[in-house]
Amino acid sequence: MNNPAIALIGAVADAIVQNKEFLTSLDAAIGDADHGINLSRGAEAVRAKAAASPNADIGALLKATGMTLISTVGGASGPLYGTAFLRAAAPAQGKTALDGETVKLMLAAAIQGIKDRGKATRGEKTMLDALEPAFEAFVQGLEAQKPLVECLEEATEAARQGVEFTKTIIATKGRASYLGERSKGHQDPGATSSTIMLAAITDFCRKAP
Amino acid sequence: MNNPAIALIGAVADAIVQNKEFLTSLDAAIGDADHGINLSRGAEAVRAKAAASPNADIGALLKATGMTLISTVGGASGPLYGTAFLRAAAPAQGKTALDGETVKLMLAAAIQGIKDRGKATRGEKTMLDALEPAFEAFVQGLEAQKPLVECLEEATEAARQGVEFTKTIIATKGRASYLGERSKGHQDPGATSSTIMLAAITDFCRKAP
Amino acid sequence: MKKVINQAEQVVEEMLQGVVLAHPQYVKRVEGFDVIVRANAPVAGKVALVSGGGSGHEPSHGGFVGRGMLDGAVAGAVFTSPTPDQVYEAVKAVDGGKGVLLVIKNYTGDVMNFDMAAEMAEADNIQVAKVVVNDDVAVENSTWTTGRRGIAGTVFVHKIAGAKAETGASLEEVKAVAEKVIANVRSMGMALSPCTVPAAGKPSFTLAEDEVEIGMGIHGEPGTHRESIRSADETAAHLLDKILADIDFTAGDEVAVLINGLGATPLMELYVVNRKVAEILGEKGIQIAKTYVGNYMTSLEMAGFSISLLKLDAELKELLLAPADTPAFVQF
Amino acid sequence: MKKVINQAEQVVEEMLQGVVLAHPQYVKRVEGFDVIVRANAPVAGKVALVSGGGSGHEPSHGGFVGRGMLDGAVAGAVFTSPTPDQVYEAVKAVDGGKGVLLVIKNYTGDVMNFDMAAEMAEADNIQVAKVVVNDDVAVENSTWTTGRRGIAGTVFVHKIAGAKAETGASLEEVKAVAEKVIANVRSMGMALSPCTVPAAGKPSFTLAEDEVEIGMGIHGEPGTHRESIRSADETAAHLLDKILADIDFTAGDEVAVLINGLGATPLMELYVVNRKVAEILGEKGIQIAKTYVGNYMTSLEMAGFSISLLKLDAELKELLLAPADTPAFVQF
Ligand SMILES: Nc1ncnc2c1ncn2[C@@H]1O[C@H](COP(=O)(O)OP(=O)(O)O)[C@@H](O)[C@H]1O
Ligand SMILES: Nc1ncnc2c1ncn2[C@@H]1O[C@H](COP(=O)(O)OP(=O)(O)O)[C@@H](O)[C@H]1O
Ligand SMILES: [Mg+2]
Ligand SMILES: [Mg+2]
Ligand SMILES: [Mg+2]
Ligand SMILES: [Mg+2]
Repeated sequence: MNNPAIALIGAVADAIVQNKEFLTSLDAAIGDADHGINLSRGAEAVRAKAAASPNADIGALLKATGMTLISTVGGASGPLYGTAFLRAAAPAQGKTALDGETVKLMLAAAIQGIKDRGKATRGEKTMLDALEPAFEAFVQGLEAQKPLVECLEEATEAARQGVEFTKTIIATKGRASYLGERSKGHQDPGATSSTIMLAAITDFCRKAP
Repeated sequence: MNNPAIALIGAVADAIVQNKEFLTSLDAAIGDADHGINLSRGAEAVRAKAAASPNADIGALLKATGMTLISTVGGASGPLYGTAFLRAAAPAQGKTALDGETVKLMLAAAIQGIKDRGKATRGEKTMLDALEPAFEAFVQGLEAQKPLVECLEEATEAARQGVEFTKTIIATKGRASYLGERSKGHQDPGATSSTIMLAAITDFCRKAP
Repeated sequence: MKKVINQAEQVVEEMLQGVVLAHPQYVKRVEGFDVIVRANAPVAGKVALVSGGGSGHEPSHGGFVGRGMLDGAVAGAVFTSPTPDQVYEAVKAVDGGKGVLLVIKNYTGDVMNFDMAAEMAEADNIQVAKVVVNDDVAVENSTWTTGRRGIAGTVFVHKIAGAKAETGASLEEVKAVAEKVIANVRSMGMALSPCTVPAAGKPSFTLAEDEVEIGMGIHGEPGTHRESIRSADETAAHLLDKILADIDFTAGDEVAVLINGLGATPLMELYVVNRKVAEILGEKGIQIAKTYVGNYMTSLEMAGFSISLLKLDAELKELLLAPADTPAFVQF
Repeated sequence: MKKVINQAEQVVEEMLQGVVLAHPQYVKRVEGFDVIVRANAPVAGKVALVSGGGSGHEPSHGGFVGRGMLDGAVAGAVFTSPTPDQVYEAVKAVDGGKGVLLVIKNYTGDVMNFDMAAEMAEADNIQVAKVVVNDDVAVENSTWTTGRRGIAGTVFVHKIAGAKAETGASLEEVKAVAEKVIANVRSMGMALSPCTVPAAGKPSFTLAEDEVEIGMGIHGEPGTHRESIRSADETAAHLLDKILADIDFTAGDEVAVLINGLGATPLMELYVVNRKVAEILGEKGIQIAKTYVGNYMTSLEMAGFSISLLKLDAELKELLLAPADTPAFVQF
């Protein structure tokens, strides 16, 4: 298991599983109390899958991850994150290491995948409210020629602020939208899980040799 | 409503209704939590019935009371108390006042009615454990030529002791019998309601002009 | 107490009105009484079946009034046996000239009230027979008790005796098959939570968060003992063991299974129980001819379940599998 | 959490095993998948119906697999939409050559997962059509939401589209009648108590002793608002008002009524509700062609209920009253 991409997947999976109850409790407030459970089930499956077929090709690994998420998570987040990983796989096809430019393409593709699948836009209290600001911060960092880890750190920070922002708005997509005004004051579970994943990636890259 | 028998019926009904929750809670412990509810329903019906057809004939009044109990109380206590009142009606047939000897016959008939209907004997943790000792005390008082009120007071006291005794034994009749050993330590609801009725009668007679 | 009711005193009356309004093709009310009978009662040339008991066990018994099961059901106050006059009205309303079988659950109150009703009907020259169901193995059947309680196994009596009556059998024959069911059916239940009689307003007992009541009756009466909650498989095995120890089930025997919910237990959990029950019976070589899973004999909103096992012979099997068409039990 | 289960992770698997063991005459398992199909699937020459969703709504949807209703049901994790591969397997297992109709409840997850499954099946040249049920009037259908939720009214879609498919109708025809049901069915619910997702281990919300949640969904999602508990009549009138305000029901219209229990509410209370619903409809001159009362679309052990009203025309009425034979819905 010397493949760093697999180790990264493992680190992200760990972060999700550690936050299982937290994410579920967020979903209990404005959804159906399963977001952490769903993602943890997916994370365990992804980890097992990655470990079983160590693949140096990051694109192939991400594709397998996306497929696994689609077939194990269910709910809204399964197809959304699954599609995101499938789409992120394309720019990483055949690669065994990633540079900032590729990561940018991957993030852009992932976000577009979520939009295509979920038909949401920013400001509707979904994972997009974390991911789009994160992407923008990442691109700014890249343009300012900051190192990859720093770009990721700034992206994560932007995602965190996005999560804070979700507390101030009404949900208009997903299950929380049924709540109308009552969804205000609560942070979006999906935006939170996106941020947790970004933070885990950032952390991993920061500590990477 | 100058008929004292009707006033007596009313006093007994009051006592039952006042003890509705208490009797129900006793039944909750070793039965099905309805004894007070059942008897109160019957007591209200009996009161209404007696008020509607004021009848100087105590026998007729008791018969109506028994019929009303049978058709409104249900459960085990309905047929038992109903039969008891029907049987007690016979010696009182055509009477407008009662002497000790008649009351003795009435009590004996009532108890025999309960035994015929319920096939229980003393010591099985039923209303008989209050009523039979009460009857014996009443007869002793009569034989000692005590006044009727005093006989009733001693009967009530014996019934109270009978209730205490039911705490020490296992039920072998009625719903509490399903509990086996677990019925020990609890007083029998039916023995308690019998005692409450006796006490109300005693009280009424004591205060009677 | 949190219930969807109006006044506690009106709940049985309003329920009965709701039942008749919902199922006019199946049932009608005997006006002035808490009695529901088939829409086409009395059915001429057929033995009629009447059952009943306290309310709070829905769909028992009103839900089983219809072709192939009961002709009439009498609803007492919640958990309280109905009075004789009510049962008597039911008997009068359903008698089609071939007599009436009373299916009674073995509780002192039910037995006494139905007995008195039978006496009243016999005085009218209506032929009446009675059977008393006592399937609950939780309660030891020793000489010092009133015998076993009647619980969910009663539904098998309704079904099979009802099917027999539909064949045009005589009162004696219908009674005999009902008694055969009673001789061959055993049940046992457990509860996870209490229930609240509307007029009482509070639960009749409490259980700790990790505690269950084993051998629970269907009226909130305490069971045989309390214990810490165990897995569904262990609980199912425990109850089934008691049932299998009581009656001689052997390899090759055919049985019907009823996994009965007491009210608040999700169907999901009842099916988890059924999985284990079927597994154990399979291991023992006992054949399952038919399984029912659902709320048949409830105890208001109590959480818990019971298992009933009925040993079948050719006659019982044929009658069990015969069609039935009632509000709560429909079978082709 | 007090449940009759083994491990929370195994509950769906064990339930499905229990269902198949209980009802082998009705259903079989698609091995390796959380999919239940008719015992005789695929039925040649008939459009097949597949529905599903998260588990925890039993008897929805597996209980409605059988003649006259569904051909297949897909069980997701508790309250979680099933994944596309599971739905795809169901479609493959039931397709009898005339195409498959997917009956989807309107939740983002269900819509996306079923869509992906449809794409997979179409790539195999299986004809697939989809309808999305959105009967819950609690949720305003404004442009800024994902639309209404699908709740208990879905059962009418299963029943009527299932009956249509049984006539040999084409996929377009079956889809059209399903859409007609969807256009004419409205529901609204309320809850008295929360429920606990087994894997979560604790209730998803809490309600005070005198508080209820109005407009409750079927996944423990909060409703529109909380209020003090009111009488059954007031509550029924309130929910029915919302339904009647949403769709044009007029005197002389014929409707079907479903008083659906969410899990822990006794049938007694559901009938008390039905009494009021029938009374109000009667006052308005709306004819009730058929009433269903019971647990059809539950939310684990949640206490509460929903009312669904379906406006009928001659076609819908005939199909609603057509026979059905499934584990949880049998009708002559
Ligand atoms: N249309 C959508 N587009 C983007 N994200 C969405 C959409 N709908 C829901 N989500 C995200 O999915 C999260 C909920 O995921 P999850 O709880 O797993 O699914 P479900 O709502 O089916 O239970 C929400 O917090 C939100 O971030
Ligand atoms: N066979 C019997 N003989 C005499 N009394 C009995 C018998 N069975 C029960 N009882 C009395 O009836 C009481 C219970 O009455 P109640 O709660 O109204 O009826 P149920 O048990 O049907 O709910 C018991 O406490 C007991 O005193
Ligand atoms: Mg969720
Ligand atoms: Mg009692
Ligand atoms: Mg009782
Ligand atoms: Mg979900």
